[in-house]
Amino acid sequence: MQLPTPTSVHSEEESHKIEKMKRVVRRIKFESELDLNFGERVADKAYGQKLLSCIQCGTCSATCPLAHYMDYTPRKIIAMTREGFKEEVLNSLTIWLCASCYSCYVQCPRQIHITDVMYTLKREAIQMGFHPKRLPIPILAQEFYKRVLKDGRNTESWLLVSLYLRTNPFIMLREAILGLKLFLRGRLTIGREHVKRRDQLHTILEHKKGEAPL
Amino acid sequence: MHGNGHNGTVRIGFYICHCGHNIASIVDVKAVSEYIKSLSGVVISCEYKYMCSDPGQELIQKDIKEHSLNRIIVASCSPLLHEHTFRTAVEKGGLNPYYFQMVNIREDVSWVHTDMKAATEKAKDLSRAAVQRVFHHKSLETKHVKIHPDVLIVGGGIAGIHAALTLANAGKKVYLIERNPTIGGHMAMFDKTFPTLDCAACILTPKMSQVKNHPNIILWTYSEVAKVDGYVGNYKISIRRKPRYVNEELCVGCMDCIEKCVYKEGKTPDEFNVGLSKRKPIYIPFPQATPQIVVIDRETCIEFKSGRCKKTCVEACDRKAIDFKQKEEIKEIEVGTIILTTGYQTFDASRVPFYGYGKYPNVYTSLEVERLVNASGPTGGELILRDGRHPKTVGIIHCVGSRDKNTNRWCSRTCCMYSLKLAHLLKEHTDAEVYNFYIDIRAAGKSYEEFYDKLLDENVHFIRGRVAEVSDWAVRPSEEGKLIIRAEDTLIGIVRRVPVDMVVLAVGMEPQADSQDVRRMFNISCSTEGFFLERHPKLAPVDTFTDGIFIAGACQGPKDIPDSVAQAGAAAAQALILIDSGEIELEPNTAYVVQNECSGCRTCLTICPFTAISRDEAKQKAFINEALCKGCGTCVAACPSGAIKQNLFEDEMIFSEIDGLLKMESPACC
Amino acid sequence: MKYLYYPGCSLRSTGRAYEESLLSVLKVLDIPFEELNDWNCCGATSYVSIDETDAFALAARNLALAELQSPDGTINLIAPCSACFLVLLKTERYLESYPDVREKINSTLDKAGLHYHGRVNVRHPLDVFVNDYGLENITKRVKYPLKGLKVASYYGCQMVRPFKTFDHSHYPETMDRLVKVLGAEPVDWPLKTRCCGGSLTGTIQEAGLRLNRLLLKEAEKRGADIMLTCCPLCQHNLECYQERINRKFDEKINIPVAFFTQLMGVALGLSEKELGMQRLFKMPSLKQITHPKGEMANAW
Amino acid sequence: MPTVEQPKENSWEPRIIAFFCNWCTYTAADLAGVSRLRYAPNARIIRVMCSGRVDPQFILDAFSKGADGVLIGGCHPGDCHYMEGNYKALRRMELLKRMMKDMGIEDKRFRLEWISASEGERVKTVINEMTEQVRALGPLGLPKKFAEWDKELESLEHEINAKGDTVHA
Repeated sequence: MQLPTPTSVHSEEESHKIEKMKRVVRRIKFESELDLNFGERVADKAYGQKLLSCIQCGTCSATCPLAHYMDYTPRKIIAMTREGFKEEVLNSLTIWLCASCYSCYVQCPRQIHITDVMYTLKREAIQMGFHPKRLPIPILAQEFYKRVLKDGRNTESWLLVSLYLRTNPFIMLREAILGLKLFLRGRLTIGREHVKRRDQLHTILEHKKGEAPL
Repeated sequence: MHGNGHNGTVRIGFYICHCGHNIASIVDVKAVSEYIKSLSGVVISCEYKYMCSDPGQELIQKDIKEHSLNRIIVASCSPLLHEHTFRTAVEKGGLNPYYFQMVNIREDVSWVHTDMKAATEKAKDLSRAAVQRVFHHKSLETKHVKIHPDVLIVGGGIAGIHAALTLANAGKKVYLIERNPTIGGHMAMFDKTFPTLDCAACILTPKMSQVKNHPNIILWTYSEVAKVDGYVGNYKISIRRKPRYVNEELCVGCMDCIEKCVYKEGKTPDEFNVGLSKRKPIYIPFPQATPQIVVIDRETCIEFKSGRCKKTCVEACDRKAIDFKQKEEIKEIEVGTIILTTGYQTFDASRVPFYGYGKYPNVYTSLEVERLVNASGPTGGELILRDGRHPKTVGIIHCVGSRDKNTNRWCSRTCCMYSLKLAHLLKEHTDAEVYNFYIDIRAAGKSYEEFYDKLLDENVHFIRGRVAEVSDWAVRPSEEGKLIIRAEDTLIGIVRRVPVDMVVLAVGMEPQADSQDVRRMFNISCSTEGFFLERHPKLAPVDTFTDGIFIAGACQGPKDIPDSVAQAGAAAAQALILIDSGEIELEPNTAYVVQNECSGCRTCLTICPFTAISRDEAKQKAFINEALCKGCGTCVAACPSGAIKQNLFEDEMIFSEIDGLLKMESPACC
Repeated sequence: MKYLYYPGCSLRSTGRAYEESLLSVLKVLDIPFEELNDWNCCGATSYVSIDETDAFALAARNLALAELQSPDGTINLIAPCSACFLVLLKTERYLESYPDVREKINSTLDKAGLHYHGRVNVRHPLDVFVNDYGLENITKRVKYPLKGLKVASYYGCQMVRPFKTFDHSHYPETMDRLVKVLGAEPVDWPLKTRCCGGSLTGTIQEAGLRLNRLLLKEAEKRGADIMLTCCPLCQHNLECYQERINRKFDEKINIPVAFFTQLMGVALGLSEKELGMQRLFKMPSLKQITHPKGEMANAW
Repeated sequence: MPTVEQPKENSWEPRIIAFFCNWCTYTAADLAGVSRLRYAPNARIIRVMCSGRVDPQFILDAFSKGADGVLIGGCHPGDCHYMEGNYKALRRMELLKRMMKDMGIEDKRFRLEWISASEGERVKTVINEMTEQVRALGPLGLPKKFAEWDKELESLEHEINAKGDTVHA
C-alpha cells in the first residue's frame, strides 16, 4: 500500500505547528519527584488546616474573576499543593494573578482560606526565588515593601517609576500620558510621603527577617 | 478495708477480653489479668479472645459452679452494648445477675488511646475499681412492666403509613397522627420515583386508602401531639385535634362547597403545589387526599376575618357538614409504644443567594419541579416556566444546601438520584438539553448505578463542578435573555459559562424546623445536625435511648423511599417485640428509703421529677413508689440524712469505685 | 461619638477627590472626627506577599496608635480605602482569633513601646453614614435630590469580603439604599462586587483591562448614567483606563466614575471644589439635578 | 496525635475522676471510642444514671483521695433523660464550687460539662483541655495537705493540752 503523497508544500505556519506537535513533553509524575508533606506545611502557615479537606468542587475557580487567565485554576493549585507538586505550584502564574478579592474564600463549601493559601504560596515563591525575575507582580510587591519599610507610607508615583525601571522601562513611555493627566489633576505628587516616627516603625519591622522556607 | 460483712465470703471471677485485636493490641491484657489476680477476693482472673462468644459465656458459667464464684467482672466493651449478655450468662450460671459488673476497656480505653503503657494502667485502675465495687453488690429482682398493646405513630408520610399498616395487619391498634389535613407527606408530592420511574401516586394512594379503611387504625389528621406522660409500656398522650370547621363524620368530600366559595379564584399559595398555584380558604389539598375531607383555613376565610361572609359554602353542603363553631379538641389516649416518623423539610434555597432563587423567576427548587412535571400539578404536567416560556436548556445544580459548611454539612443522599430522575423527566417532557452540575454522583443503591448509566446514554450532560453563580449577566449575544450558570468543569479543568432557560436547584434535606421541640416532648436525643438520634448507629438504628420510643424515616437522617419503608418496618417490628412479649424488664435501679434513717424533712419530695416520692404523714417518713421511680438517683444525692439509697448505685459502691481508681499509684497517674 | 480617621496613602494621591469629598461631607453632617496621628501605610496586598509578620505588625502599629490617641472605650476607626479597610480589619480579626499571631505581633510592637489591646473597630465610611448617622437623617439634609440619575453602585471586593461586617459578601445593598435616599435611582446589576483586578492594571495590564472592561460595559448596558465607587483603586482603574480599553478592544465606553461621597456632597449642596470634582477625568452630567424650586445645584 | 498521649517516665500525670451520666455523656464517650478519637488517658470514668446522682461528697472524696481534677458530664439543659436532674446537679455544683474555693481547690480542677450523646468530639476536647489545665496547675496533693493539717491540729491540740495542763496545775 502506498501512502498518499502530499499535494502541496506546507505553509510556514503549518510546518511550525507540526514541529511544535513533534516536540513531545513528558507528562508523568513520579512519587519521588514530589514534596509529599508540602500541603501540610502550607496549610499550617495559611491558617488553613482545612486545606486538606478540599473536595475539588471547583467553586473557587468558577467564582474567580481571573481564573480565565491562570495557567492552573485555583482548584488545581489546591490539589497540587495537597499532593506535593511544589515546583509547579511555586512556578505558576496563578498565584500572582490572584488579586485578593476573597470571592473563593467566602464561597468555599469547606471554608478553606484560599486567599491566605495564595499569599503563603507567593511568599514561598519569592523567598525561594521561584518567580521569573522580571514578572511585574512580585516586583511591585517587593518595591512596595521596600518603599513602605523606608518611609512608612507609599507614594504612588515613585512606586510606579521604580516598578517600570525594574520590569520594562519602555512601559514608562506608554504610561507617561496617563501620568501627566493625573498630575494635572493633582492626583500624582512628586514629594515623598513619610511618617514622622520612622525610628519607631523601623524598630517594629526590624525583627529577624524571613521565616524558614517550607 | 472492704469487709464482706453481711454478704458472706466474696469470691470474684475476673475476665478480661481481647476483643480480637481491638483491646489486646493496646492494653496488655495479660498484665491486667495478673495484677487483678493479686487483689483480695479475686479467686479467678483470666483472659479470653472473645468473652461475648458462646465459649466465653460458658467459661463464666462453668467457673461459677466449679469455683463457687459469687461475683463476676468482665472487662471488655461498653456496658451499653453487652451488659445484658453477660448478666444473662451469669444468671444461667446460677447466680443473681446483679452480682455482675462490667468494665469498659474498649470504648473508654483501647479505642481512644495509643500509648500501651498508659492504656494498660488505666485498664488496671478501672478493673480494680470494679473489684472493690462488687463487694457491695446485692441480689436484686428484675423489674417487669406491662406493655399496653396500642401504638402511637406520629407523622403520616410514607414511613408512618408503612409502620401503621404493618402493625395494624399484625392485629395491633394504631393511632396515626398527622398535623396536615392529609397523610401522604412528601411522597405524595413527587411525580415519579427513582430508579424504577413508577408513579409515586400510583404506589402511594392505595396504601393511603388502606390506612383510612383499616379497622385497627385510628387516623387523626390535622392533629398534633400536645403532651407526653408516662414511660415504656404506659404512655399517656394528649392529642390536639385542630378544628377544620368541617364535621368529619358528615363530609363526604364532594367538594361542592369549594366550588361555591365566595372566592371565585384561589388567593392563597397552595401548600401542596409548593406555591406554584393558588387555593381557596376552603380546600382539599389534592384529589387523593386522605381522609377526603375539606378543611377551612381560618387565616384566609372571610367569615373568620369579618364575620360577614355570605357563607355560600354552608348553603352548598346538603349534608350540613360545615361548622364554623367547631372547637379545638384534646384527646387523651394510652399507648405502650411510640414510633416517630416526622420526616424532614427541604432546604430553603434562598439561603444560597448565589443561585438567584427568588430573584430570577426561572430558578426552581427540585420540589417545585416535581409538581411542575406532574400531570395533576399546577400546569397539568406541561412544562411552562414562570415567564410563560418552554425551556430549551435546563441546568440542574446538585448539592444545594448539602455538603457545604456554610449551610448544611451533610450529604442529603437522595439529591443525586432525584436529580437524575428529574433530568430524565425534563428531557422526556421538553426534549431540552439538560446539564447536571455535580460534585460527586452518589448512586449507591440497588439499580441506581444502572439508572445513572441510562441517563448517560440519554445524552444528558454531566459537568463535574459546583456552581459558583447563576446570573443574568450576558457577555455574548448567545447568552442574552438566559440564565448563565458559571462552574468549573473540573474534569476538563476549565471554567464554563452555560446559558440555560431554567435552573433546578437540588435542595437538600434537613430536620423539621420544630424537631428540637418534638424530641424534647418525647425525651429523645438529636444528633448535632438536628436529626433524631438512634440508640446505636449500626445495631439499633430505629431504637432511641428512651425505651418504647422508635424512630423511622427521614426524621433520623436523609433517606429515600425504600430506606424509609425499610426502617418503618423495622420500627414496627421493634414495637411488636415489646407488645407481644407483654412486658419489659427494667433495671432494678430504683431508689428506696431506709425508714429509720429518714428525718421526714421533705427535701426529696420536691426534687423528684416523677412525683414518685410521697410522705407518710402518720409515720412522718418519705416513701418511694417503685413503679413510678425511674432510677435517676437525684433524691439519693439530695437526701441530707443519707436515708435514700439507689439499687445498683449505692453510695458505698461509688465510694469504693473512687477508692479503686485512686488508691494505687500508677506510672500514668503519678 | 468621635471617629478616628485613617486616610491611607491613596487618598493623598490618586484618590484625593475621595478625601476631599469625604471630609466635606463629614463636616457638613457634623460628624466629629480627627485624623490618626502619624499613621503609616496599611501594607495593602503587597506586604503580606512578602512577609506576613511584617504585614500584621505594620497594620497593627496603626491600631496601637489609635488606642494611644483615644484612651477609653471602643474606637471607631474610619478607613475609606477598601484595601486599608480590609488590611486593618483582617489584622484586628486575626489578632483576635489566633493567639499566637497576637502574641508575636504584640511582642514586636512592645519593642517600640506600643501595644494593641483589641479596642479598635475598623469602619468603612459607607457603614458610618448609613448605619451610624442613618438614612433618615441624611434624607433630612438632602438639598438637591438627584432625580432621574441612574446609578450603578460598585462595591468592589475587599469592603465586603471575606468578613461579614455590614452587608452581604456578594450582593450588598447599602450603597443602593443610600443612592435612593439621595433621590437617584439605583441600577440592579450582577457585578457589584466583582473584582476590578486591583493593581493588575499596572502589572499584567491585559488581564486588568479586561476585568474593567466587563464591569464598565455591564454598567452601561444596565442603563447607568454613572458608576459610584467606595475605593480609590477601583475608581482609578474604572475611570483612568477607559480610553485605553476603548482603543484596545474597540469599545465605546463612556461613563463617569465618581466616589459615593462626591455624589452625596452634590445632593447635600456642597460645591464642586469642596468635592474635588475637578480631579475627575469625566464630569458626571448632572444638569437634571435641580432644586425643587428650580434652582440649579450650586456650580452645576 | 495529641501531645498529651505520651506520659513521660516517672513524671507526674494528672489524675481526673469523671462522672458521666448514662444517657448523654457516657454514650458520647462510647461514640468517641467507636469513632476512634484519640484523647488523653488521664480521666477515669464512673458511670451514673444521671448527673443528678452525683453527690457532692463523691467529689470531695475523690479530691481527698488524690484526684487532681473532677469532671462531671451530663445532658444539655432541657435534654435530661430524667427531665431536670442536670439542673439539680448544676445548682449543687455551684454551691460546691464556693466551698472548694475556701478549701484552696482551684476552679479549673472541677468542671461540669453538658455533652450530648452525639458529641463524641466534645468528650475528646473537654478531657484534653482539662488534662492540660490540671497539668498546668500541678498536683493538688490533698492527702498530703490533710496529713499536714492533721499534724498541725495534733500539735495544736498538744499545745492546748499542755497549756490546759499548766492551767489545771
